[in-house]
Amino acid sequence: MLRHLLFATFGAGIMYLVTSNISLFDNYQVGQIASFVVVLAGLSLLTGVNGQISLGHGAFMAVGAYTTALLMTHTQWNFILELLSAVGAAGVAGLLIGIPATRLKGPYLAGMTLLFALALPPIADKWPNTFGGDQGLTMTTPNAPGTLSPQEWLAWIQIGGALIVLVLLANLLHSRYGRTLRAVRDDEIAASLAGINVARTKVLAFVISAGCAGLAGAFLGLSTGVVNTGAFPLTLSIQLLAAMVLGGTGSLIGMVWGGILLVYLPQWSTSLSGHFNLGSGVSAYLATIIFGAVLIVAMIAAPNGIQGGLRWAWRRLPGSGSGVGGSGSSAAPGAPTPVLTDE
Amino acid sequence: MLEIKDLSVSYGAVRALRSVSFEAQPGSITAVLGANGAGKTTLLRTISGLVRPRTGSVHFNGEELLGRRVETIARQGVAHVPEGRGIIEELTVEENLRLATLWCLKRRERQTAIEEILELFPRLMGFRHRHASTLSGGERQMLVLGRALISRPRLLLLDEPSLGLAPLVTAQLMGLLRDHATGTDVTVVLVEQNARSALSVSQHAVVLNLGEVVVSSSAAEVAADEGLRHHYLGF
Amino acid sequence: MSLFFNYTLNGISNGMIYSALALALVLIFRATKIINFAQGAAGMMTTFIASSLLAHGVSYWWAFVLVLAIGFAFGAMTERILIRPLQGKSELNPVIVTIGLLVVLEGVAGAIYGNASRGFPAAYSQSGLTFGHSRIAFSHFDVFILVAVLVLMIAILILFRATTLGLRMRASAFAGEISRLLGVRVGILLTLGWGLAGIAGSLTGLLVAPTSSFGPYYMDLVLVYAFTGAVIGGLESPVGALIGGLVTGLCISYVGGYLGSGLEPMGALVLLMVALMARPEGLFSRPAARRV
Amino acid sequence: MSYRKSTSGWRWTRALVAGAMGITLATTVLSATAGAASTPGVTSSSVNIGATVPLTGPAAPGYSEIAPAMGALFSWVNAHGGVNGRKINYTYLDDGYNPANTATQTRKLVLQDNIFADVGSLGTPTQAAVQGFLNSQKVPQLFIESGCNCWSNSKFPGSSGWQPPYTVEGKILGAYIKSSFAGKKVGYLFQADEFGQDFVKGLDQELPAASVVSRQNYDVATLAGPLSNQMAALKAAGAQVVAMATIPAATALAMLPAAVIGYSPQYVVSNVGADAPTVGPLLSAFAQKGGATAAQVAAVGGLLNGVITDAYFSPESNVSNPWVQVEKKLLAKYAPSLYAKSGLDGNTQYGIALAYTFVQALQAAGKNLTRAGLLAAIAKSGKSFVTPGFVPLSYSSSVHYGFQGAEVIKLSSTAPPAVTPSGSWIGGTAVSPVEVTNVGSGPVKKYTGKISAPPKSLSKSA
Repeated sequence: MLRHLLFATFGAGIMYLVTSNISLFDNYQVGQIASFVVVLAGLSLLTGVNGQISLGHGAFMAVGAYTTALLMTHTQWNFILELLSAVGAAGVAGLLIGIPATRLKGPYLAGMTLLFALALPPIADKWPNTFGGDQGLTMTTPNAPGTLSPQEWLAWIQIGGALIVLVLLANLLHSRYGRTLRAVRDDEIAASLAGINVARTKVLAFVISAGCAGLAGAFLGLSTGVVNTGAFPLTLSIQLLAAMVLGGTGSLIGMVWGGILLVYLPQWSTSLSGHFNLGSGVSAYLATIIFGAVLIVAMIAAPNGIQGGLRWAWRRLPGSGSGVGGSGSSAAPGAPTPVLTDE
Repeated sequence: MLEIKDLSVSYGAVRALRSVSFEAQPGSITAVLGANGAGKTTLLRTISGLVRPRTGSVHFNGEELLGRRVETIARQGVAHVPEGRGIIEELTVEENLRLATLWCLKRRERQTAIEEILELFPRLMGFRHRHASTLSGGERQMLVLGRALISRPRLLLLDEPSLGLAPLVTAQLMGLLRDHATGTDVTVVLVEQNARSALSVSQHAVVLNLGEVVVSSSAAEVAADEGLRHHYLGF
Repeated sequence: MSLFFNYTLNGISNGMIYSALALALVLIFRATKIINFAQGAAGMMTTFIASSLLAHGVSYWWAFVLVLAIGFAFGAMTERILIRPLQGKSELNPVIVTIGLLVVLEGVAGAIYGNASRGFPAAYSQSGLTFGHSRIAFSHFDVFILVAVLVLMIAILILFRATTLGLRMRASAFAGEISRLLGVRVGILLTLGWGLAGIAGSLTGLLVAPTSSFGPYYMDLVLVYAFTGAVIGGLESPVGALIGGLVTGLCISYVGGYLGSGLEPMGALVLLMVALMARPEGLFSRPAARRV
Repeated sequence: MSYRKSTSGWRWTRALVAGAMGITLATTVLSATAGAASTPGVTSSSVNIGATVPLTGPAAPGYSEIAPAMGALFSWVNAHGGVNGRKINYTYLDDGYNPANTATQTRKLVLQDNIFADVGSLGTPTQAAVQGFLNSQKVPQLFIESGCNCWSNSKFPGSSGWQPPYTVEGKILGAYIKSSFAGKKVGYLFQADEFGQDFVKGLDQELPAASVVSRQNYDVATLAGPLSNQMAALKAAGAQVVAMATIPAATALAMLPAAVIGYSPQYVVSNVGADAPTVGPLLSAFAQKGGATAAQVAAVGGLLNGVITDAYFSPESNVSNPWVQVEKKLLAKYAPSLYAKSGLDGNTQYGIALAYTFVQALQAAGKNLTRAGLLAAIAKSGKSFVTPGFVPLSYSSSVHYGFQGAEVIKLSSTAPPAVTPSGSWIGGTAVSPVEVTNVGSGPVKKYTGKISAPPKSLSKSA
């Protein structure tokens, strides 16, 4: 899948130019966006392509973050290995949730994963000696090469990771397995008649998706430098789902929009609310009001998310063909994604 | 009288109906025939308001139906029995019937009407408090027909009532339909793939092919035209 | 043994509250097939309105009735303004809209009512009932909770089972298109379903506030557990919501009591998984939902 | 088709990563570090400081008042010419008590806004998440609003706490229980985090193990309704004294269900959890029935009456205290909207006192302001800073805790009430002398030093 790779190389080039020309704080934020892209891409695969909803991806992120942090605390493993372990551990967690999930329809699965997101963090709090309690576990990024600043170096690791994940997932979606995933989403009975092992496909989608979340969790832990349970509240899982839909369910490139929104929307809301010259308390709440209002308006104005909206606009451009240089986008704009339905 | 003029319907790029025009008279049955995908179901769904056409008009007794809501059209005496599962499985037989009386009958008249319909279909009598999901195919079709008749419609749209029924049951149904239509001033539009039995009870027939009207004439003429039967009706 | 008794009573009174909000979720799910994540926040908002009414000297019971009416109007408006435009599109979008509404409502409550903690009165005394010489962990107010939720539940059941309005509502929820062909104004009935859910949500808000840290976020966890109860009960059945909520409340109380409060959500998760493994569509799923 | 293609994808990806690494290495030569110029955030006429606090979210009630109250004191300082000619610009950002947000907001303050120091940020998990970052950037993390034992750590020389560590509070209250309720059965109710565990550590040092009959806890993230089970268990264990390390909401959610079952032990509550203006409204509902508008004062008197807690500065109910008078004037003048909404309560008092501590640190650091100079000044003269505290601050080069002493007080309906815009709330009277101890194994002993009065500059011009 050369196209994906060319695209990724192009992306890497752009990111190189960007990261070396922006402030350290912007580097930190770009790295965060990249981390969110990783988890959102996995979620997009699970929900958009395979039709399974998850309101528990924040918990898979916690599994990944704690795995890497524990390895960093107790072992001298190679950094890459420590990150891959996050993918592995979260994948196992995905397996445990994914197996019962195969029998559940949208809202029932939503309920189960929502509880999973709520239930997991207190478990870590139960054993403060192992998981560090409130003070959490420290995570360190290997020293930056040369005189590169730690922020730039970390941003590079995160962007590199995100690009690798995007390329792998894009290849996956364009492979036979990608069609299998979609076939299961569209009609489980037809898929099983066509010889697809529906249950295994669904479990595997969960494992891959959770693995992505695990890596993202480790990445965000690296950003913070400390992992504690407070960073993985229920609201994180819910925001991830919202960002995924806002970016464009089922699209991979749309998840970049989702990541940008997760990082910047709260800040834009805050700075916008700052213009009203209200007291600090009211102003802070106004920011959350703006955040929520954007969610509502965006869903009504651009029902297929930002990527869907862009694709729609692209097709309206005079003389444009149908092929857009997106990687692995699957859901046709306008095609409803049956997820939270019982019918 | 139902007058359909120049009706065209598209689903995206697919044109389901092309400039369809015909009339259906009260007190008679008009059969709409044609192969799968000829546009028969779309025609009925357009009349009852479920599908918006691109062009054309649908007048019933001089009133334009297009542009009105589905439920408003229903309340003007248009009963549409959709193809396949027209019953509400989660409701009991009696509830299915009662639902259709709510807008047209006074509280006191409803039970009498239900009893009348149950007498018309004695098989349903014993199942009146059962969930409709427990009925057999034939019983379901009786229930659907009964539910359509209970509101005493002026225009009855039937979509494939014989689908999946044994020939004997189909014959019973058709006979019942004929008795009902000719005894009153109701206009019946009967969509059928089973052209033979449809023609046997109809006065008028419209044959559709790929969304266009091929023939619109008396049922007897259509039944007698061997070429037509051979090409479009499959018997 | 006496601890078990106390845990049970506590589980029942919490469970009834989960049942009430689960009922709200079920009413909406039946009507429009979506989960309304803003249901708890709507109850929070109306309870703040009740709090303002009380502060302005309105009597408790007037405020109670008024706020249920406001909850009805708010639910109906939500459906009309925010949910209706999204009909027929992706099923996820309206869910995200309700999440957005949840965030907006919590922000509005925070901005208007601030961060100051405030109390909310209970309808009846919160001292425990006495049997002989011992006071049990069930107060007059808990009795009121039990009665209020059961009255609401029975009223909804009577509406559904014994009135033609309920017949219309059930028909439009189960088979919208067929109902419209039978002359049923489905649109208004879906709105009505949201309105009724609004009443249940407002009632929950009023019942929870006196025994919780009343503020913009006090309904969040109640919603999660109510959702658990609704899912266990089957999402479409009011009776299922009652049983599901009650079972969830009891499970959380026992787990919290015997294993520690941090394990409460894990206990609920295990309960949910066991229930769904036995019945993937909940304990009270409609037989007809499993099509032949 | 797919298997081969995806393996080639793998190979390509590896090549890409290698390429990216190469590029990165190359750039390292280009990005030269800027030479150590002047201290960030400091000019001849200003000093920029920042903080992250919960302004929204479940942790915001009460705590959201602290930073604006600090702002009021800084406004007073700025109105009088600043410190060494420098005006203090204080930026506080909302983190919603989520450590991930704290990490972002703190980096914004440090990397983008170039703050000189992080002052008065709130919370244990939140500040633990940025302790490493701030110290690696050499940004002082001063006067963290948390009583965690973790702020005095030689690994993090730039960090320091301010309020008494929870263990110190636990020891002082534990010693009081031992002497005043000797022989009684004690039960614990604590928040299952650093706060609760540190507090219990202090209690356990003072109380004989045999007297502790039950240890109940709750998880703050899942604190939804009344803590009925915990209270039932404490009752069943026969606890006559219940020592609580609870946040205000949890105090109320514990006392309510206890009252339901007619269980009324002697409550001994940490300073945080016994703030009457915060706990009071939550408890007021207990006495109110449908339709009744029972006076909140009476209601609060009901359940909070007789509760033992501790204080490390004079509470707002003590209106004759000169500090309280000054604080009230200052808040009314420099933060009128906050004063109108919250009035002077434990949180606004806390903010003013903490800000005044920082102002003195700036003064002690002198005209040539550097970060190292500021830390050295606190280590050197922190003990002599003037504060409303009953005991002096205990800063030194190795100790980064603030107050390590308090007095035990009893909330009483006969004491003068605390009057705030939300109503009047139960006040308290001292039942022990001021006592000092430390986080370690040091004894709890009577404090014999003097208690400072507000300086003239403050009392005159405020």
